[in-house]
Amino acid sequence: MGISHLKSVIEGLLFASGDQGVTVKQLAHILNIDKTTVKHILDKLKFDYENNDRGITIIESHDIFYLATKPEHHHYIKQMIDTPHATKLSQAALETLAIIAYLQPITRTEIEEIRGIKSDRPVQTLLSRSLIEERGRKETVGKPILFGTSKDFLTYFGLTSLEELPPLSENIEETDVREEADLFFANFQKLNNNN
Amino acid sequence: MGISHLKSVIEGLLFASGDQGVTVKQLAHILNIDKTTVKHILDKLKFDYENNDRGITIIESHDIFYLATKPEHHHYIKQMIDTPHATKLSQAALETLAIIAYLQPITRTEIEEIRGIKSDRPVQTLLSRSLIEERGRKETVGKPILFGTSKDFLTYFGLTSLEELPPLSENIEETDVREEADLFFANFQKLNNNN
Amino acid sequence: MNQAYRVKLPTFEGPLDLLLHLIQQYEIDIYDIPVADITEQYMEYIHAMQHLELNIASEYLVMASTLLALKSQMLLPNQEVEETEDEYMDDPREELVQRLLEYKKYKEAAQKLKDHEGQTIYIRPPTFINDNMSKQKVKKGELSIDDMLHALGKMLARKEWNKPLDTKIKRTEISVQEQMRNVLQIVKRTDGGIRFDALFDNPSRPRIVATFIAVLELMKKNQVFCRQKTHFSDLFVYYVGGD
Repeated sequence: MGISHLKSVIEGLLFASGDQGVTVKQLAHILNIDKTTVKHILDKLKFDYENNDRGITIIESHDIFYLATKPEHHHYIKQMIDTPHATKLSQAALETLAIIAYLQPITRTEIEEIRGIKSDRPVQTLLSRSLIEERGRKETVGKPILFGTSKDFLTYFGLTSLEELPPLSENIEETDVREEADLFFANFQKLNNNN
Repeated sequence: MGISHLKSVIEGLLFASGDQGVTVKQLAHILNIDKTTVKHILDKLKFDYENNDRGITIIESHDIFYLATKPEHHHYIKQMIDTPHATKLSQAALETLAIIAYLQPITRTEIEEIRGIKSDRPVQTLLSRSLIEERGRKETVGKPILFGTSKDFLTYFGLTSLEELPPLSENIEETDVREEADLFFANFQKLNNNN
Repeated sequence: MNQAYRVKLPTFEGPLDLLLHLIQQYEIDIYDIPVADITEQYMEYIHAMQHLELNIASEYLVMASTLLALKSQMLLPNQEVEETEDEYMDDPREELVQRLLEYKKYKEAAQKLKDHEGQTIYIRPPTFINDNMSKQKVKKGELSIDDMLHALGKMLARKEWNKPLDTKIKRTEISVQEQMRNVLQIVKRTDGGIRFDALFDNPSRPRIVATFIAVLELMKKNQVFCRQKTHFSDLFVYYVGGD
């Protein structure tokens, strides 16, 4: 595989790695080439991205490489995020919100356990959109922050109280499991029938 | 702002919009330029991405543009991202999807006329896998739901736009059956001639 | 949910598919179908299915009667008339041929799509700029709870991150995928369905959620379905069976 092909695959891998990023070791492994070549190609890519007709760049943190937008374009990107089309919550944010709504108060780590994926971004989004808020700290190691839904959450979903939610939510300790399961399903059915 | 600067900002915006994508209208609004210029720059970007040292490309689904990896790199990216054995589509689902892809927007009854068999289940499967989505209602008796393909349809099959769908097989002369089919074919032919 | 009971004829996607199969098998010219022969073959197939006590989709029976009607039409005396171009237009088979050709076109297109399956293109989630992002208040009723539940369901279909060598992410102990397999296994084992709440044997929070989402997802995938005899009575989960 020639250098330009390698470069294209590495750009694709960097792109697809998203927020998780990718290490030199991983790239070397996937492409079956040595780390020095990977580093060399990353340098080439970085150089390409410096050109002022390019809008992306490579950032490196703790040996993990990510693609990112250029800081000088943040003004435009912020504008895009603020336009109506983009205000729709992402799939990740919706998932996270559903989990928080059902299981509040809940820590980020607990959310991540359920989603099976890092969730700091969606939590951040939900916080910034005032859909969730901090609810004190959990009395465990590290005293992690607990999150719950906010008043705006109710407004957003056109609810008058949390009780109107398909509740796996607040009374989980007291509710017996069976009852809860029935409730879940009753709600799910209701939703289904609405379709 | 010169063309190369515009190009860089548009690349950054496409990148930042992620799986939400961005429309020509939005880009024109954010950059305060006319839509024709935006389209022109998108074409330039697409052209750049065709170079074989590039690993990203632009895909378009229903007038929304997204940055994406190239289909030919799927093998490498799969090694990095674990796609938990996404069950392959059944024959019924594939047939239904093909009909929707070529004749969209189309109602379930119209699909069933072509397949000669009830198709509620494959339609349901395709909806739940987000390969198709509702595209309004048909203005006939009962106002049936119209279905069309989604962006996930394109990404699932490694297509960058609906125009990349393979042309339907010949013996088209007889197709007085559906106007749409003819229309589609005319488009494919046009495309083919352009290549 | 009654489609769960409708048994599909093996390997055929409906009467048109079966007819195309017969046409191919006997190397028949699609524009000149020997109606009597093909009707006989078709009926044989239907009878075999009936013999096996398989529930035949009504569309197959409708086609059977269409074929029988065609057959008798073809036997009418005006068949003696020499076949001319004009005659072709009045061919009683014309409509069926058109339907077969139309269906065939999309069946072939489906095959082409199938060849593309797995050539996945990846798109990344949107980027957010954390620094001084303005708090964007949301508008009433922009989204429904339905959307939220839908997102939960979709969560499973999503590609999961293959834990890289140096990741700091702790993997979930109860994955929904795993729970889906568990639920499916339990439901498969019980012929008469299983009480919905019996699936929630382990009352831990993450497991309840995982199980709930698992059932939801299995329903969406048409692998299980749920029945409730009357309102507020116990719910039962049933296995749908092969796709």
